[in-house]
Amino acid sequence: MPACSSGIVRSNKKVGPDLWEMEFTALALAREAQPGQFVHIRVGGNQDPLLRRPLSIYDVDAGLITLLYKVVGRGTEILSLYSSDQPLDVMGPLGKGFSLVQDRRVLLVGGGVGIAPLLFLGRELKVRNNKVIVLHGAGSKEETCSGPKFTGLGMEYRIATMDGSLGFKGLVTDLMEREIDPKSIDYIYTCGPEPMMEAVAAFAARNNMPGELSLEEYMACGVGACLGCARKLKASDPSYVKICHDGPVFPLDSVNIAP
Amino acid sequence: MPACSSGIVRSNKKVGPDLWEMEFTALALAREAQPGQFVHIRVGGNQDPLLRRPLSIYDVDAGLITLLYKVVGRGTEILSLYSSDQPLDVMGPLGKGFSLVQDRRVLLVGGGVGIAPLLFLGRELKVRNNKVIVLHGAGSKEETCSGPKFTGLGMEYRIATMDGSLGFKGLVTDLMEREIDPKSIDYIYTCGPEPMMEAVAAFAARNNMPGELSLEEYMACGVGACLGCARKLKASDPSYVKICHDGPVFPLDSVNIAP
Amino acid sequence: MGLVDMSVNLGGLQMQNPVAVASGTFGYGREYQSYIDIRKIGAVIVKGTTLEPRCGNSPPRIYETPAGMLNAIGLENPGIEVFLQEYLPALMEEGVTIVANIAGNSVDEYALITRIIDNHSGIAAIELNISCPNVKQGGMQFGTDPRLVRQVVEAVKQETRLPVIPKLSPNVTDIVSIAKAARDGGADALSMINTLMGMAVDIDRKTPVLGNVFGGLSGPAIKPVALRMIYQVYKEVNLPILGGGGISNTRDALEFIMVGASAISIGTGNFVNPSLAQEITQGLEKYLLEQGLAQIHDLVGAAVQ
Amino acid sequence: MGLVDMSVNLGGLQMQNPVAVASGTFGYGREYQSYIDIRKIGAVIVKGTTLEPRCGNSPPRIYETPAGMLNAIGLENPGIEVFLQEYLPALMEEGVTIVANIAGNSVDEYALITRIIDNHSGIAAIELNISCPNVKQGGMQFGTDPRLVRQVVEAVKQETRLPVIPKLSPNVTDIVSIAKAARDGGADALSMINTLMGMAVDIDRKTPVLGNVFGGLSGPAIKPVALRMIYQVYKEVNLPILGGGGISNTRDALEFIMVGASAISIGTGNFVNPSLAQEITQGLEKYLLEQGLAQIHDLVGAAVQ
Ligand SMILES: Cc1cc2nc3c(=O)[nH]c(=O)nc-3n(C[C@H](O)[C@H](O)[C@H](O)COP(=O)(O)OP(=O)(O)OC[C@H]3O[C@@H](n4cnc5c(N)ncnc54)[C@H](O)[C@@H]3O)c2cc1C
Ligand SMILES: Cc1cc2nc3c(=O)[nH]c(=O)nc-3n(C[C@H](O)[C@H](O)[C@H](O)COP(=O)(O)OP(=O)(O)OC[C@H]3O[C@@H](n4cnc5c(N)ncnc54)[C@H](O)[C@@H]3O)c2cc1C
Ligand SMILES: Cc1cc2nc3c(=O)[nH]c(=O)nc-3n(C[C@H](O)[C@H](O)[C@H](O)COP(=O)(O)O)c2cc1C
Ligand SMILES: Cc1cc2nc3c(=O)[nH]c(=O)nc-3n(C[C@H](O)[C@H](O)[C@H](O)COP(=O)(O)O)c2cc1C
Ligand code: FES
Ligand code: FES
Repeated sequence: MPACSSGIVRSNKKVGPDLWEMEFTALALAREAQPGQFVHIRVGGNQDPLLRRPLSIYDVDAGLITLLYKVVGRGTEILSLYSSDQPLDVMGPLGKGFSLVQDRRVLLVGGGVGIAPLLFLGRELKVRNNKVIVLHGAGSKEETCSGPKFTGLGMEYRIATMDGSLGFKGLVTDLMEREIDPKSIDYIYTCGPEPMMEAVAAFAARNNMPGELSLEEYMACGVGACLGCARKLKASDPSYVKICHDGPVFPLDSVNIAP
Repeated sequence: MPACSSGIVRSNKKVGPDLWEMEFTALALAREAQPGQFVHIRVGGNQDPLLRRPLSIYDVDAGLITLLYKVVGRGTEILSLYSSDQPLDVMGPLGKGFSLVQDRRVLLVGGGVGIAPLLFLGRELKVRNNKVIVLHGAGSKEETCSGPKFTGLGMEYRIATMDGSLGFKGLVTDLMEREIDPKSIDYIYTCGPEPMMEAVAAFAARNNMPGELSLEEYMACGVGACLGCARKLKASDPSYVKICHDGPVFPLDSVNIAP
Repeated sequence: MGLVDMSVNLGGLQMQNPVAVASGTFGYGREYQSYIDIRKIGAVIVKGTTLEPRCGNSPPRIYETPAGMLNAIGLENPGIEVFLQEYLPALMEEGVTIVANIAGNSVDEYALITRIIDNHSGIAAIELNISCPNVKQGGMQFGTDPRLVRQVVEAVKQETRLPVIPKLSPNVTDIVSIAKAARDGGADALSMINTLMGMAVDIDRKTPVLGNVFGGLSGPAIKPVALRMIYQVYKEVNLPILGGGGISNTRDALEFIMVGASAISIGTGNFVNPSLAQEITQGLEKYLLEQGLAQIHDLVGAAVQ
Repeated sequence: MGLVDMSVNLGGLQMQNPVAVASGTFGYGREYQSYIDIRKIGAVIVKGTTLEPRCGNSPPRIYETPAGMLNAIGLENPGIEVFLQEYLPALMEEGVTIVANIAGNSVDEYALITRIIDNHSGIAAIELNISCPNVKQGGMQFGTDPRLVRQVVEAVKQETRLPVIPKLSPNVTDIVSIAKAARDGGADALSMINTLMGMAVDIDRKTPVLGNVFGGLSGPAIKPVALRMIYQVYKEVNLPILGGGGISNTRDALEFIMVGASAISIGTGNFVNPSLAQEITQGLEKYLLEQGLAQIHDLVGAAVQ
């Protein structure tokens, strides 16, 4: 059962340009977390910024939860100032995570910091005897700190950088189209900028491949109480899903990203 | 000329229960500061807390400004989290400080953290060939960190603690009444809780002794622009002074503290 | 408990303690069940309900502002029938004091929803949302015109013996005249305040942030306005007040009580700290003990001059 | 400067750039002289001035609230004659664009102050404070009643050729009708918004914090309300708007411009950062350059749908 806990920060370090990795302990949270779920963090203790900030669970290992986050505004900036042993006001685990396939050939496609939920996912997929290929799109080499973590867990990790400083030069979806033989993949998971996920969804649809993606919306409550994080998965849908409660993970084919 | 500068914190350490001492450099500020003046500090960088916090100048020595502050709320709490080398957004020096007498026998009476402006004052009074006796009222021994600083500058420092853990047991004004021979004093300066300053003012009036005190009010601008820190010095006064601009220091006999 | 009496009778609504959770911020109770013992909450005011189901406004629906947030949910709800059949029973099982929050397009619709609720058991009181600024047909016009306020309250009162608590909009020139109109219509208590109407701009896209353009401002930012309006109404109108707007700790709750609120409601604060209602209840109890007061009522209006 | 045109003509008030400092937050200009080059400010709107001197409200006059502050200064000022004789000359010497802000107890008093100003040189425009919530006799009633707004503006317009800029109170049900009344009275531009009426409680002393009980809420907390009102008025009323309320950085300023403000004013932000007006002017200029826009006017109302 998710809860509001006082985690304890174990480390918080810069791992790339504006990119930070935080480790904290929160036992119940670590025990229950599923890949694709998120935590909801109160940064600072003042009235501004007021609302919690949602962050995906990047990894869970032996009671230690890891986050990978990009400093994009005040909330994440304050988070980057946390130091070891400081308490962390964290709710979670929240949302519906990825379904975990077994004995398959799986492709993970992550864009930017959207790589975050895919590490924990990959870890659990490896446990379930899947063959896992990870494609990661980043701006440049400096943003690819997660690479060794994926390979360390026995996944194949390929990188596309916009500036060509590492791996394929260009979009990760171009790398995908070029190097991935659809027949070699049974299932796709993706998280990242929406145009990227749209290209992944199109690739999956073309090749009749099932899969899942993870969406974002502004959030207030994080638990389905405020109806704030509403979104129509397809323009034709009669009603709105709540990203925090019905997602953030949805089947690839349930979503029509282009507005 | 006062300015808004980016000071650099050099040290920030706990020196008593809820009592902190911060050293920072800010050259122009240090050059111009006069005893009794204050600085106006923006704590944190968010919209809450919003307003600057006024703090007296505790000491100035060789370009280094020292503050002595009590953590009483969110602003001062955030201030206590600053660490060395961090920039400090500070306006000042502000207000009208103490007038500096020469070749006199001077009594300084400070209550609690009201001792802060009296150290810098004592330093400058010593330079002007005054004999300086300091009476400091505190809750307990733990709050008397400033003692050695006064004695180190050649002042006579006597302490009254409420719990008797150091020096006289009781109110500093009782210590004053008991131990200070009015005839041995030419001038009194005081800063602290208003009831204490009231007793000092009464003592001075009784003995026909001139002196000055330092007042506090909530402040917004700190420069006389908002008219927020208004106060009638005497109930019969037709108009309000502005503590930040006309003070915080006023002649003892210009103020009628009891409402 | 025991030493101090925390219970409150808010115009007929019996609450075990003065801390309610505000409509639209606590879902239907179950969403926060693993964060707080909902049976310990004074009253759970459920999400605003309309006669027919509503799918709500297009996103973005929420946005953070300095010490506050904007929301333009647009009264998304399953309609009164589905609420009573499918959502209410689970909440009733918990033994919680449940307050319905209703909104209608017309006086008749308010009356009709009320009749439906009155024929059903499990609801302890009805909060009338005459102030939701989000749905063009759903409130604004009622809450800002004293005559309409009176009409709606009268119509609703005729349909039920449950306590009727109009929730006042702060987006008015003269809150006292609105409160008086509600009283004259027969209101049993007043709930105040709802959100201030506001907006935000996405300067990168050069458009309003919210899909609905305007939204309701809530959270600590509006606390001074809420306190002021409650103070004004408490002085002039002899009805118990359920006060809220930006409450985020026990000290805030005490401010509301001292300007005249007999009970308080927590809205945005739940998002920040899901167990806030419980923490404030405990904080108030501790305060009463420390002050040697026997009941919360002794503090109501203490700061009103 | 040079590459982009930052100048603004606000209903006849010629400003070198669109950034003004708001009345009551910048004294008479000289207080902040060592923090900012006041000659670079678009317009300095001086402290509200009345016919007779006023000593203001009893303290406490200000109090911090979440992302905002309350003030109840009570229009302390030396009176219009002393202002013109003793304060104005020093400011004029700086070559600053000076806007007077006036408040009166009656329509006649507004007219009389205006006549006095009009007989004097050095003032570039008159901002009418019809909205100060602090002084019972000093504004509230004018700013919340469309007929009175129109009357005051008409009376003032008859006394001067200077641009007349009524400053609207946000404490109203329908800001558009107030704005239209101001326009019908002959206003040259609109200034909005003044403070929201609020209060705070000192729970330890069980009294209101402010000596005056109520005060005006300003600062970032009110920004969403200010933006919403300017948006509404911009759509309906064809007058240039001087927009403000909680502006604390260039992004905020852009929000105001995009909902329809031709120029902006900085109030509480000056207390937090005395050189904010200059920083925002530079920030806006940089933004225009980056966006390839020739003048600030191209952005006005860009987010209004
Ligand atoms: C389910 C979920 C999982 C996420 N996982 C990660 C992650 O693992 N790593 C990571 O770096 N980021 C993640 N994000 C995005 C992250 O929540 C935002 O970057 C963060 O909240 C920005 O906060 P800020 O205060 O720094 O920025 P702000 O100053 O508030 O805003 C900067 C930008 O961040 C976005 N943003 C702000 N608040 C929210 C919010 N409540 N919800 C969504 N977006 C917001 C907006 O686009 C805004 O323009 C996730 C978001 C969601 C919804
Ligand atoms: C000229 C002057 C010099 C001062 N010098 C010192 C000093 O050297 N050391 C020291 O510890 N304190 C000093 N103070 C008091 C200090 O400013 C307050 O304790 C501080 O602002 C509290 O801020 P906070 O956010 O921690 O507390 P808050 O949470 O804001 O409030 C706690 C209490 O502090 C007081 N306070 C809050 N804001 C202000 C304000 N703007 N001005 C005055 N009082 C306020 C109020 O009584 C309030 O109840 C001085 C005050 C003035 C006016
Ligand atoms: C997301 C959200 C949804 C809300 N929905 C409703 C509603 O359906 N009916 C209603 O009367 N008030 C609704 N409100 C208003 C709150 O009940 C409350 O009156 C307001 O937010 C002020 O209190 P606060 O500052 O504590 O949040 C909603 C507020 C928020 C933030
Ligand atoms: C301390 C203070 C004094 C003020 N005095 C006046 C005044 O004399 N006349 C007036 O029209 N507005 C006055 N105002 C209102 C401001 O000019 C401004 O309209 C308001 O504060 C909103 O802007 P802000 O949020 O940027 O401060 C005052 C505001 C403050 C904070
Ligand atoms: S964030 Fe509240 S419903 Fe999703
Ligand atoms: S704090 Fe503004 S006048 Fe003193």
